[in-house]
Amino acid sequence: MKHSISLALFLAALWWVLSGFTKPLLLGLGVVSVLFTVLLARRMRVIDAESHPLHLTWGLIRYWVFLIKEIVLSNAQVVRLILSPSAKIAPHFVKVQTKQETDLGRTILANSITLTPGTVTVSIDAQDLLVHALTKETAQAVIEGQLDLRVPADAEQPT
Amino acid sequence: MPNHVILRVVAKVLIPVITLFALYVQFHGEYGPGGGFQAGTIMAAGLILHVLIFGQRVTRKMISLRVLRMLGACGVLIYASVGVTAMLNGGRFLDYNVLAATPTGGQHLGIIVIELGVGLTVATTLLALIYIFIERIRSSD
Amino acid sequence: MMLVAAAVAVLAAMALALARSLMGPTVFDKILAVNSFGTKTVLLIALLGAIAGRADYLDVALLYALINFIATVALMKYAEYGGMEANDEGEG
Amino acid sequence: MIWSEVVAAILLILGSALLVIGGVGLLRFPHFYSRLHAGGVIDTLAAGLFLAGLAFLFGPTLGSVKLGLIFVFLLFTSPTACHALARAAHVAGLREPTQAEEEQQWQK
Repeated sequence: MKHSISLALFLAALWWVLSGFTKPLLLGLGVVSVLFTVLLARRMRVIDAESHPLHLTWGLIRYWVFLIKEIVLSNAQVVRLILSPSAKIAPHFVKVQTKQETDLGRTILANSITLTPGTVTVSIDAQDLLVHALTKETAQAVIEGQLDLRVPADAEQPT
Repeated sequence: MPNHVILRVVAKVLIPVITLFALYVQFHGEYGPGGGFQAGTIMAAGLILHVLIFGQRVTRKMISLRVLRMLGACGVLIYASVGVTAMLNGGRFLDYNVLAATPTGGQHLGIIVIELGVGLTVATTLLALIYIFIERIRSSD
Repeated sequence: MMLVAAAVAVLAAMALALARSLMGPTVFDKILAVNSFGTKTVLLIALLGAIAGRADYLDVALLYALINFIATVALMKYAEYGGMEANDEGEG
Repeated sequence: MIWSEVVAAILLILGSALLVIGGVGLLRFPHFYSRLHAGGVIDTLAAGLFLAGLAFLFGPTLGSVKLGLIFVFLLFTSPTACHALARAAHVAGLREPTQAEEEQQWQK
Protein backbone atom coordinates (compact mmCIF):
# COMPACT_ATOMS: atom_id res chain seq x y z
CA MET A 1 0.00 0.00 0.00
CA LYS A 2 2.72 2.48 0.94
CA HIS A 3 4.34 1.76 -2.40
CA SER A 4 1.13 2.66 -4.20
CA ILE A 5 0.98 5.96 -2.32
CA SER A 6 4.59 6.74 -3.09
CA LEU A 7 4.01 5.89 -6.74
CA ALA A 8 0.96 8.15 -6.78
CA LEU A 9 2.95 11.04 -5.30
CA PHE A 10 5.78 10.47 -7.74
CA LEU A 11 3.40 10.33 -10.69
CA ALA A 12 1.61 13.47 -9.52
CA ALA A 13 4.95 15.29 -9.44
CA LEU A 14 5.73 13.93 -12.89
CA TRP A 15 2.37 15.11 -14.19
CA TRP A 16 2.97 18.58 -12.87
CA VAL A 17 6.42 18.74 -14.43
CA LEU A 18 5.08 17.54 -17.77
CA SER A 19 1.97 19.66 -17.84
CA GLY A 20 2.78 22.88 -16.02
CA PHE A 21 -0.83 24.00 -16.41
CA THR A 22 -2.78 25.05 -13.35
CA LYS A 23 -6.20 25.09 -14.99
CA PRO A 24 -8.68 23.18 -12.81
CA LEU A 25 -9.78 21.00 -15.72
CA LEU A 26 -6.26 19.78 -16.43
CA LEU A 27 -5.43 19.33 -12.76
CA GLY A 28 -8.59 17.25 -12.39
CA LEU A 29 -7.65 15.18 -15.40
CA GLY A 30 -4.21 14.82 -13.83
CA VAL A 31 -5.69 13.36 -10.67
CA VAL A 32 -7.79 10.96 -12.72
CA SER A 33 -4.74 9.96 -14.78
CA VAL A 34 -2.60 9.34 -11.71
CA LEU A 35 -5.31 7.23 -10.10
CA PHE A 36 -5.84 5.26 -13.29
CA THR A 37 -2.11 4.66 -13.67
CA VAL A 38 -1.77 3.45 -10.09
CA LEU A 39 -4.73 1.10 -10.52
CA LEU A 40 -3.31 -0.23 -13.78
CA ALA A 41 0.12 -0.64 -12.21
CA ARG A 42 -1.42 -2.57 -9.34
CA ARG A 43 -3.28 -4.77 -11.78
CA MET A 44 -0.11 -5.39 -13.78
CA ARG A 45 1.70 -6.13 -10.50
CA VAL A 46 4.53 -3.71 -11.14
CA ILE A 47 4.44 -1.89 -7.80
CA ASP A 48 6.46 -3.38 -4.99
CA ALA A 49 9.61 -2.81 -2.98
CA GLU A 50 11.62 -3.70 -6.07
CA SER A 51 10.38 -0.89 -8.28
CA HIS A 52 9.82 1.59 -5.43
CA PRO A 53 12.57 1.00 -2.90
CA LEU A 54 11.28 3.38 -0.27
CA HIS A 55 13.58 1.93 2.34
CA LEU A 56 16.58 2.93 0.26
CA THR A 57 15.68 6.51 -0.68
CA TRP A 58 18.55 8.33 1.02
CA GLY A 59 21.07 5.65 0.30
CA LEU A 60 20.17 5.79 -3.36
CA ILE A 61 20.58 9.56 -3.57
CA ARG A 62 24.03 9.40 -1.98
CA TYR A 63 24.89 6.50 -4.24
CA TRP A 64 23.95 8.42 -7.40
CA VAL A 65 26.29 11.28 -6.57
CA PHE A 66 29.10 8.79 -6.12
CA LEU A 67 28.13 6.96 -9.30
CA ILE A 68 28.13 10.06 -11.48
CA LYS A 69 31.67 10.88 -10.37
CA GLU A 70 32.66 7.31 -11.18
CA ILE A 71 31.05 7.52 -14.63
CA VAL A 72 32.99 10.67 -15.52
CA LEU A 73 36.31 9.17 -14.42
CA SER A 74 35.93 5.93 -16.32
CA ASN A 75 34.63 7.72 -19.40
CA ALA A 76 37.94 9.55 -19.56
CA GLN A 77 39.72 6.19 -19.65
CA VAL A 78 37.67 4.87 -22.56
CA VAL A 79 37.95 8.12 -24.50
CA ARG A 80 41.73 7.87 -24.21
CA LEU A 81 41.57 4.29 -25.53
CA ILE A 82 39.48 5.30 -28.53
CA LEU A 83 41.63 8.29 -29.45
CA SER A 84 45.14 6.97 -29.00
CA PRO A 85 46.25 5.22 -32.18
CA SER A 86 48.39 2.61 -30.44
CA ALA A 87 46.06 1.80 -27.60
CA LYS A 88 46.11 -1.78 -26.50
CA ILE A 89 42.65 -3.01 -25.74
CA ALA A 90 42.38 -6.44 -24.19
CA PRO A 91 38.70 -7.35 -24.13
CA HIS A 92 37.95 -10.28 -21.90
CA PHE A 93 35.29 -11.74 -19.65
CA VAL A 94 35.59 -11.80 -15.88
CA LYS A 95 33.43 -13.56 -13.35
CA VAL A 96 32.78 -11.50 -10.24
CA GLN A 97 31.10 -12.50 -7.03
CA THR A 98 28.70 -9.99 -5.59
CA LYS A 99 27.47 -9.80 -2.05
CA GLN A 100 24.13 -8.33 -3.06
CA GLU A 101 21.38 -10.49 -1.62
CA THR A 102 18.38 -9.11 -3.48
CA ASP A 103 17.44 -8.78 -7.12
CA LEU A 104 17.17 -5.04 -6.65
CA GLY A 105 20.69 -4.78 -5.26
CA ARG A 106 21.99 -6.90 -8.11
CA THR A 107 20.18 -4.76 -10.65
CA ILE A 108 21.60 -1.56 -9.23
CA LEU A 109 25.08 -3.03 -9.20
CA ALA A 110 24.82 -4.50 -12.69
CA ASN A 111 23.52 -1.29 -14.19
CA SER A 112 26.22 0.71 -12.41
CA ILE A 113 28.85 -1.57 -13.84
CA THR A 114 27.39 -1.10 -17.30
CA LEU A 115 27.14 2.66 -16.85
CA THR A 116 30.82 2.99 -16.06
CA PRO A 117 32.41 2.61 -19.47
CA GLY A 118 34.95 -0.12 -19.91
CA THR A 119 32.80 -2.73 -18.22
CA VAL A 120 29.48 -4.24 -19.25
CA THR A 121 27.47 -6.76 -17.25
CA VAL A 122 26.68 -9.65 -19.54
CA SER A 123 24.68 -11.91 -17.29
CA ILE A 124 23.61 -12.42 -13.73
CA ASP A 125 23.45 -15.85 -12.24
CA ALA A 126 22.53 -15.68 -8.56
CA GLN A 127 25.65 -14.28 -6.89
CA ASP A 128 27.85 -14.44 -9.98
CA LEU A 129 28.12 -11.58 -12.42
CA LEU A 130 29.65 -12.15 -15.80
CA VAL A 131 31.32 -8.90 -16.79
CA HIS A 132 32.95 -7.98 -20.05
CA ALA A 133 35.87 -5.61 -19.60
CA LEU A 134 37.66 -3.58 -22.22
CA THR A 135 41.09 -3.61 -20.58
CA LYS A 136 42.84 -5.10 -17.58
CA GLU A 137 42.59 -1.80 -15.69
CA THR A 138 38.85 -1.38 -16.12
CA ALA A 139 38.36 -4.99 -15.03
CA GLN A 140 40.42 -4.33 -11.94
CA ALA A 141 37.92 -1.80 -10.62
CA VAL A 142 35.11 -4.33 -10.82
CA ILE A 143 37.13 -7.13 -9.25
CA GLU A 144 38.03 -4.88 -6.33
CA GLY A 145 34.32 -4.39 -5.83
CA GLN A 146 34.25 -0.68 -5.02
CA LEU A 147 30.78 -0.36 -6.48
CA ASP A 148 29.58 -3.50 -4.78
CA LEU A 149 30.44 -2.03 -1.39
CA ARG A 150 28.70 1.25 -2.14
CA VAL A 151 25.36 -0.12 -3.37
CA PRO A 152 22.83 0.77 -0.68
CA ALA A 153 22.25 -2.40 1.27
CA ASP A 154 18.88 -4.07 1.21
CA ALA A 155 17.82 -4.91 4.71
CA GLU A 156 14.42 -6.30 3.87
CA GLN A 157 13.80 -8.81 1.17
CA PRO A 158 11.41 -7.42 -1.42
CA THR A 159 8.25 -9.43 -1.63
CA MET B 1 12.60 -15.41 -16.51
CA PRO B 2 15.08 -15.74 -13.69
CA ASN B 3 17.92 -14.41 -15.82
CA HIS B 4 16.15 -11.27 -16.87
CA VAL B 5 16.59 -9.69 -13.45
CA ILE B 6 17.67 -6.28 -14.74
CA LEU B 7 15.04 -6.05 -17.45
CA ARG B 8 12.34 -7.02 -15.00
CA VAL B 9 13.23 -4.40 -12.39
CA VAL B 10 13.71 -1.60 -14.92
CA ALA B 11 10.48 -2.45 -16.72
CA LYS B 12 8.61 -2.34 -13.43
CA VAL B 13 9.89 1.17 -12.89
CA LEU B 14 9.17 2.35 -16.42
CA ILE B 15 5.72 0.93 -17.16
CA PRO B 16 3.77 3.31 -14.85
CA VAL B 17 5.81 6.23 -16.17
CA ILE B 18 4.98 5.34 -19.77
CA THR B 19 1.32 4.93 -18.87
CA LEU B 20 1.15 8.33 -17.21
CA PHE B 21 2.97 9.88 -20.15
CA ALA B 22 0.36 8.39 -22.47
CA LEU B 23 -2.43 9.98 -20.41
CA TYR B 24 -0.57 13.29 -20.42
CA VAL B 25 -0.37 13.21 -24.20
CA GLN B 26 -4.03 12.18 -24.30
CA PHE B 27 -5.26 15.19 -22.36
CA HIS B 28 -2.89 17.84 -23.71
CA GLY B 29 -3.77 17.35 -27.36
CA GLU B 30 -4.93 20.95 -27.61
CA TYR B 31 -1.85 22.48 -26.01
CA GLY B 32 1.12 20.44 -27.11
CA PRO B 33 1.96 17.71 -29.58
CA GLY B 34 -0.31 14.74 -29.19
CA GLY B 35 -3.89 13.61 -29.10
CA GLY B 36 -5.85 10.41 -28.86
CA PHE B 37 -4.10 8.41 -31.52
CA GLN B 38 -0.60 9.11 -30.24
CA ALA B 39 -1.65 8.54 -26.65
CA GLY B 40 -3.17 5.19 -27.55
CA THR B 41 0.05 4.16 -29.24
CA ILE B 42 2.16 5.13 -26.23
CA MET B 43 -0.16 3.31 -23.86
CA ALA B 44 0.05 0.24 -26.05
CA ALA B 45 3.85 0.55 -26.08
CA GLY B 46 3.92 0.40 -22.30
CA LEU B 47 1.70 -2.67 -22.27
CA ILE B 48 3.76 -4.27 -25.03
CA LEU B 49 6.85 -3.79 -22.86
CA HIS B 50 5.00 -5.79 -20.22
CA VAL B 51 4.28 -8.50 -22.80
CA LEU B 52 7.93 -8.55 -23.92
CA ILE B 53 9.33 -8.92 -20.44
CA PHE B 54 6.81 -10.92 -18.47
CA GLY B 55 5.50 -12.96 -21.35
CA GLN B 56 2.18 -12.87 -23.13
CA ARG B 57 0.49 -15.29 -20.78
CA VAL B 58 1.05 -13.14 -17.72
CA THR B 59 -0.17 -9.97 -19.42
CA ARG B 60 -3.17 -11.82 -20.77
CA LYS B 61 -4.18 -12.92 -17.32
CA MET B 62 -4.36 -9.26 -16.31
CA ILE B 63 -5.93 -7.89 -19.47
CA SER B 64 -7.63 -10.55 -21.52
CA LEU B 65 -8.39 -10.39 -25.22
CA ARG B 66 -12.11 -10.36 -24.41
CA VAL B 67 -11.74 -7.21 -22.29
CA LEU B 68 -9.65 -5.62 -25.03
CA ARG B 69 -12.32 -6.31 -27.65
CA MET B 70 -14.96 -4.85 -25.37
CA LEU B 71 -12.94 -1.71 -24.59
CA GLY B 72 -12.07 -1.26 -28.25
CA ALA B 73 -15.76 -1.33 -29.12
CA CYS B 74 -16.46 1.07 -26.26
CA GLY B 75 -14.04 3.56 -27.82
CA VAL B 76 -15.92 3.51 -31.09
CA LEU B 77 -19.19 3.76 -29.16
CA ILE B 78 -17.95 6.86 -27.31
CA TYR B 79 -16.97 8.42 -30.62
CA ALA B 80 -20.31 7.67 -32.22
CA SER B 81 -22.36 8.70 -29.22
CA VAL B 82 -20.74 12.14 -29.20
CA GLY B 83 -21.85 12.47 -32.79
CA VAL B 84 -25.35 11.25 -32.04
CA THR B 85 -25.64 13.49 -28.98
CA ALA B 86 -24.80 16.42 -31.23
CA MET B 87 -27.61 15.36 -33.56
CA LEU B 88 -30.04 15.02 -30.64
CA ASN B 89 -29.12 18.53 -29.54
CA GLY B 90 -30.19 19.75 -32.93
CA GLY B 91 -26.84 19.95 -34.69
CA ARG B 92 -25.23 17.80 -37.36
CA PHE B 93 -23.28 14.57 -36.68
CA LEU B 94 -20.12 15.49 -34.68
CA ASP B 95 -21.17 19.12 -34.57
CA TYR B 96 -19.35 20.07 -31.36
CA ASN B 97 -20.84 23.53 -31.04
CA VAL B 98 -24.19 22.35 -29.69
CA LEU B 99 -22.80 20.03 -27.01
CA ALA B 100 -22.60 22.65 -24.26
CA ALA B 101 -24.08 26.04 -23.47
CA THR B 102 -21.46 27.93 -25.51
CA PRO B 103 -19.88 26.80 -28.81
CA THR B 104 -16.34 27.02 -27.36
CA GLY B 105 -17.33 24.98 -24.33
CA GLY B 106 -18.97 22.46 -26.62
CA GLN B 107 -15.90 22.14 -28.80
CA HIS B 108 -13.76 21.71 -25.70
CA LEU B 109 -15.93 18.95 -24.29
CA GLY B 110 -16.50 17.27 -27.63
CA ILE B 111 -12.81 17.07 -28.47
CA ILE B 112 -11.80 15.71 -25.08
CA VAL B 113 -14.44 12.97 -25.18
CA ILE B 114 -13.80 12.09 -28.82
CA GLU B 115 -10.04 11.86 -28.25
CA LEU B 116 -10.69 9.61 -25.26
CA GLY B 117 -12.63 7.25 -27.51
CA VAL B 118 -9.88 7.30 -30.13
CA GLY B 119 -7.17 6.67 -27.55
CA LEU B 120 -9.06 3.78 -25.97
CA THR B 121 -9.67 2.08 -29.29
CA VAL B 122 -6.11 2.54 -30.56
CA ALA B 123 -4.49 1.27 -27.35
CA THR B 124 -6.68 -1.80 -27.04
CA THR B 125 -6.53 -2.66 -30.72
CA LEU B 126 -2.75 -2.48 -30.82
CA LEU B 127 -2.41 -4.72 -27.78
CA ALA B 128 -4.98 -7.13 -29.20
CA LEU B 129 -2.98 -7.22 -32.45
CA ILE B 130 0.16 -8.17 -30.52
CA TYR B 131 -1.70 -10.96 -28.73
CA ILE B 132 -3.02 -12.27 -32.02
CA PHE B 133 0.37 -12.04 -33.74
CA ILE B 134 2.00 -14.05 -30.99
CA GLU B 135 -0.77 -16.62 -31.19
CA ARG B 136 -0.17 -16.93 -34.93
CA ILE B 137 3.57 -17.38 -34.47
CA ARG B 138 2.97 -20.07 -31.90
CA SER B 139 0.48 -22.01 -33.99
CA SER B 140 2.65 -21.85 -37.12
CA ASP B 141 5.63 -23.43 -35.35
CA MET C 1 25.29 29.48 -34.22
CA MET C 2 26.51 27.40 -31.33
CA LEU C 3 23.36 25.29 -31.51
CA VAL C 4 23.78 24.71 -35.22
CA ALA C 5 27.36 23.56 -34.64
CA ALA C 6 26.11 21.15 -31.98
CA ALA C 7 23.46 19.87 -34.38
CA VAL C 8 26.15 19.20 -36.98
CA ALA C 9 28.16 17.26 -34.39
CA VAL C 10 25.14 15.15 -33.44
CA LEU C 11 24.41 14.48 -37.11
CA ALA C 12 28.03 13.44 -37.64
CA ALA C 13 27.81 11.02 -34.71
CA MET C 14 24.54 9.71 -36.13
CA ALA C 15 26.23 9.14 -39.48
CA LEU C 16 28.97 7.13 -37.76
CA ALA C 17 26.38 5.01 -35.96
CA LEU C 18 24.49 4.54 -39.20
CA ALA C 19 27.68 3.39 -40.93
CA ARG C 20 28.17 0.78 -38.22
CA SER C 21 24.58 -0.38 -38.53
CA LEU C 22 25.05 -0.86 -42.26
CA MET C 23 28.39 -2.62 -41.87
CA GLY C 24 27.24 -5.09 -39.28
CA PRO C 25 28.76 -7.68 -39.28
CA THR C 26 26.54 -9.42 -36.72
CA VAL C 27 22.93 -8.58 -36.02
CA PHE C 28 23.95 -7.46 -32.54
CA ASP C 29 26.26 -4.83 -33.96
CA LYS C 30 23.35 -3.53 -35.95
CA ILE C 31 21.01 -3.38 -32.97
CA LEU C 32 23.72 -1.67 -30.92
CA ALA C 33 24.21 0.93 -33.64
CA VAL C 34 20.47 1.51 -33.95
CA ASN C 35 20.17 1.93 -30.19
CA SER C 36 23.01 4.43 -30.19
CA PHE C 37 21.36 6.18 -33.14
CA GLY C 38 18.18 6.44 -31.10
CA THR C 39 19.96 8.08 -28.16
CA LYS C 40 21.39 10.64 -30.54
CA THR C 41 17.96 11.23 -32.01
CA VAL C 42 16.72 12.12 -28.53
CA LEU C 43 19.50 14.68 -28.23
CA LEU C 44 18.81 16.05 -31.69
CA ILE C 45 15.11 16.54 -30.91
CA ALA C 46 15.97 18.30 -27.63
CA LEU C 47 18.41 20.49 -29.55
CA LEU C 48 15.75 21.35 -32.12
CA GLY C 49 13.57 22.37 -29.21
CA ALA C 50 16.29 24.76 -28.04
CA ILE C 51 16.75 26.14 -31.56
CA ALA C 52 13.01 26.69 -31.98
CA GLY C 53 12.83 27.98 -28.41
CA ARG C 54 9.88 25.73 -27.62
CA ALA C 55 9.61 23.29 -24.74
CA ASP C 56 7.06 21.17 -26.65
CA TYR C 57 9.84 19.36 -28.44
CA LEU C 58 11.12 18.08 -25.12
CA ASP C 59 7.97 15.98 -24.71
CA VAL C 60 8.83 14.29 -27.96
CA ALA C 61 12.43 13.76 -26.86
CA LEU C 62 11.27 12.35 -23.53
CA LEU C 63 8.94 9.96 -25.26
CA TYR C 64 11.62 8.91 -27.72
CA ALA C 65 13.96 8.08 -24.84
CA LEU C 66 11.31 5.74 -23.43
CA ILE C 67 10.24 4.17 -26.71
CA ASN C 68 13.76 3.66 -28.02
CA PHE C 69 14.35 1.33 -25.10
CA ILE C 70 11.26 -0.74 -25.91
CA ALA C 71 12.39 -1.03 -29.52
CA THR C 72 15.80 -2.30 -28.45
CA VAL C 73 14.29 -4.83 -26.06
CA ALA C 74 11.94 -6.07 -28.78
CA LEU C 75 14.73 -6.36 -31.35
CA MET C 76 17.02 -8.07 -28.90
CA LYS C 77 14.32 -10.55 -27.95
CA TYR C 78 13.74 -11.30 -31.57
CA ALA C 79 17.45 -11.84 -32.13
CA GLU C 80 17.80 -13.98 -29.03
CA TYR C 81 14.79 -16.25 -29.40
CA GLY C 82 13.58 -15.72 -32.93
CA GLY C 83 10.20 -14.83 -31.51
CA MET C 84 8.48 -12.49 -29.16
CA GLU C 85 7.09 -14.86 -26.61
CA ALA C 86 9.70 -17.52 -26.03
CA ASN C 87 10.01 -16.61 -22.38
CA ASP C 88 6.47 -17.74 -21.72
CA GLU C 89 7.87 -21.04 -20.58
CA GLY C 90 9.71 -19.35 -17.72
CA GLU C 91 8.02 -18.42 -14.52
CA GLY C 92 7.68 -14.93 -15.92
CA MET D 1 27.45 36.86 -23.99
CA ILE D 2 26.15 36.12 -20.54
CA TRP D 3 27.80 33.56 -18.34
CA SER D 4 25.06 30.95 -18.62
CA GLU D 5 25.55 30.90 -22.38
CA VAL D 6 29.27 30.40 -21.94
CA VAL D 7 28.67 27.46 -19.63
CA ALA D 8 26.10 26.07 -22.07
CA ALA D 9 28.57 26.39 -24.94
CA ILE D 10 31.31 24.57 -23.01
CA LEU D 11 28.97 21.75 -21.99
CA LEU D 12 27.59 21.43 -25.52
CA ILE D 13 31.07 21.30 -27.03
CA LEU D 14 32.17 18.64 -24.54
CA GLY D 15 29.01 16.63 -25.13
CA SER D 16 29.27 16.86 -28.91
CA ALA D 17 32.93 15.88 -28.81
CA LEU D 18 32.10 12.83 -26.68
CA LEU D 19 29.28 11.87 -29.04
CA VAL D 20 31.59 11.96 -32.04
CA ILE D 21 34.30 10.09 -30.14
CA GLY D 22 31.77 7.43 -29.21
CA GLY D 23 30.79 7.19 -32.86
CA VAL D 24 34.42 6.80 -33.86
CA GLY D 25 34.87 4.10 -31.26
CA LEU D 26 31.79 2.35 -32.59
CA LEU D 27 33.47 2.17 -35.99
CA ARG D 28 37.01 1.58 -34.85
CA PHE D 29 36.78 -1.11 -32.19
CA PRO D 30 37.23 -4.55 -33.59
CA HIS D 31 34.52 -6.74 -32.14
CA PHE D 32 30.96 -6.59 -30.93
CA TYR D 33 31.75 -6.67 -27.23
CA SER D 34 34.35 -3.92 -27.43
CA ARG D 35 32.03 -1.79 -29.56
CA LEU D 36 29.47 -2.13 -26.83
CA HIS D 37 31.75 -0.12 -24.55
CA ALA D 38 32.27 2.61 -27.11
CA GLY D 39 28.81 3.00 -28.52
CA GLY D 40 26.32 2.26 -25.84
CA VAL D 41 28.11 3.57 -22.85
CA ILE D 42 29.84 6.80 -23.75
CA ASP D 43 26.50 8.02 -25.04
CA THR D 44 25.23 8.30 -21.49
CA LEU D 45 27.79 10.84 -20.33
CA ALA D 46 27.67 12.63 -23.67
CA ALA D 47 23.91 12.89 -23.39
CA GLY D 48 24.25 14.13 -19.82
CA LEU D 49 26.63 16.94 -20.76
CA PHE D 50 24.58 17.80 -23.81
CA LEU D 51 21.31 17.99 -21.90
CA ALA D 52 22.95 19.98 -19.11
CA GLY D 53 24.17 22.46 -21.73
CA LEU D 54 20.67 22.79 -23.16
CA ALA D 55 19.29 23.22 -19.64
CA PHE D 56 21.50 26.27 -19.18
CA LEU D 57 20.00 27.72 -22.36
CA PHE D 58 16.44 27.06 -21.23
CA GLY D 59 17.13 28.62 -17.87
CA PRO D 60 15.13 27.84 -14.73
CA THR D 61 11.91 26.74 -16.43
CA LEU D 62 9.93 23.54 -16.67
CA GLY D 63 11.91 22.85 -19.84
CA SER D 64 15.06 22.34 -17.79
CA VAL D 65 13.26 19.93 -15.49
CA LYS D 66 12.14 17.97 -18.55
CA LEU D 67 15.72 17.85 -19.78
CA GLY D 68 16.71 16.45 -16.38
CA LEU D 69 13.96 13.85 -16.71
CA ILE D 70 15.27 12.82 -20.12
CA PHE D 71 18.69 12.28 -18.55
CA VAL D 72 17.26 10.23 -15.69
CA PHE D 73 15.37 8.01 -18.15
CA LEU D 74 18.52 7.57 -20.19
CA LEU D 75 20.37 6.56 -17.01
CA PHE D 76 17.78 3.82 -16.54
CA THR D 77 17.29 2.65 -20.09
CA SER D 78 20.72 2.92 -21.68
CA PRO D 79 22.61 0.46 -19.43
CA THR D 80 19.62 -1.85 -19.47
CA ALA D 81 19.52 -1.92 -23.25
CA CYS D 82 23.29 -2.43 -23.27
CA HIS D 83 23.06 -5.34 -20.86
CA ALA D 84 20.14 -6.88 -22.75
CA LEU D 85 22.18 -6.76 -25.95
CA ALA D 86 25.30 -8.20 -24.35
CA ARG D 87 23.26 -10.97 -22.80
CA ALA D 88 21.49 -11.74 -26.05
CA ALA D 89 24.81 -11.94 -27.88
CA HIS D 90 26.26 -14.12 -25.15
CA VAL D 91 23.30 -16.47 -25.13
CA ALA D 92 23.40 -16.66 -28.93
CA GLY D 93 26.98 -17.89 -28.59
CA LEU D 94 28.83 -14.91 -30.00
CA ARG D 95 32.32 -15.42 -28.66
CA GLU D 96 35.21 -13.08 -28.07
CA PRO D 97 38.00 -13.65 -30.62
CA THR D 98 41.26 -14.92 -29.19
CA GLN D 99 44.05 -12.54 -28.31
CA ALA D 100 45.92 -13.20 -31.56
CA GLU D 101 42.90 -12.61 -33.75
CA GLU D 102 42.10 -9.53 -31.78
CA GLU D 103 45.51 -7.96 -32.30
CA GLN D 104 45.43 -8.81 -35.98
CA GLN D 105 42.11 -7.03 -36.34
CA TRP D 106 43.33 -4.04 -34.41
CA GLN D 107 46.32 -3.62 -36.74
CA LYS D 108 44.14 -3.30 -39.82
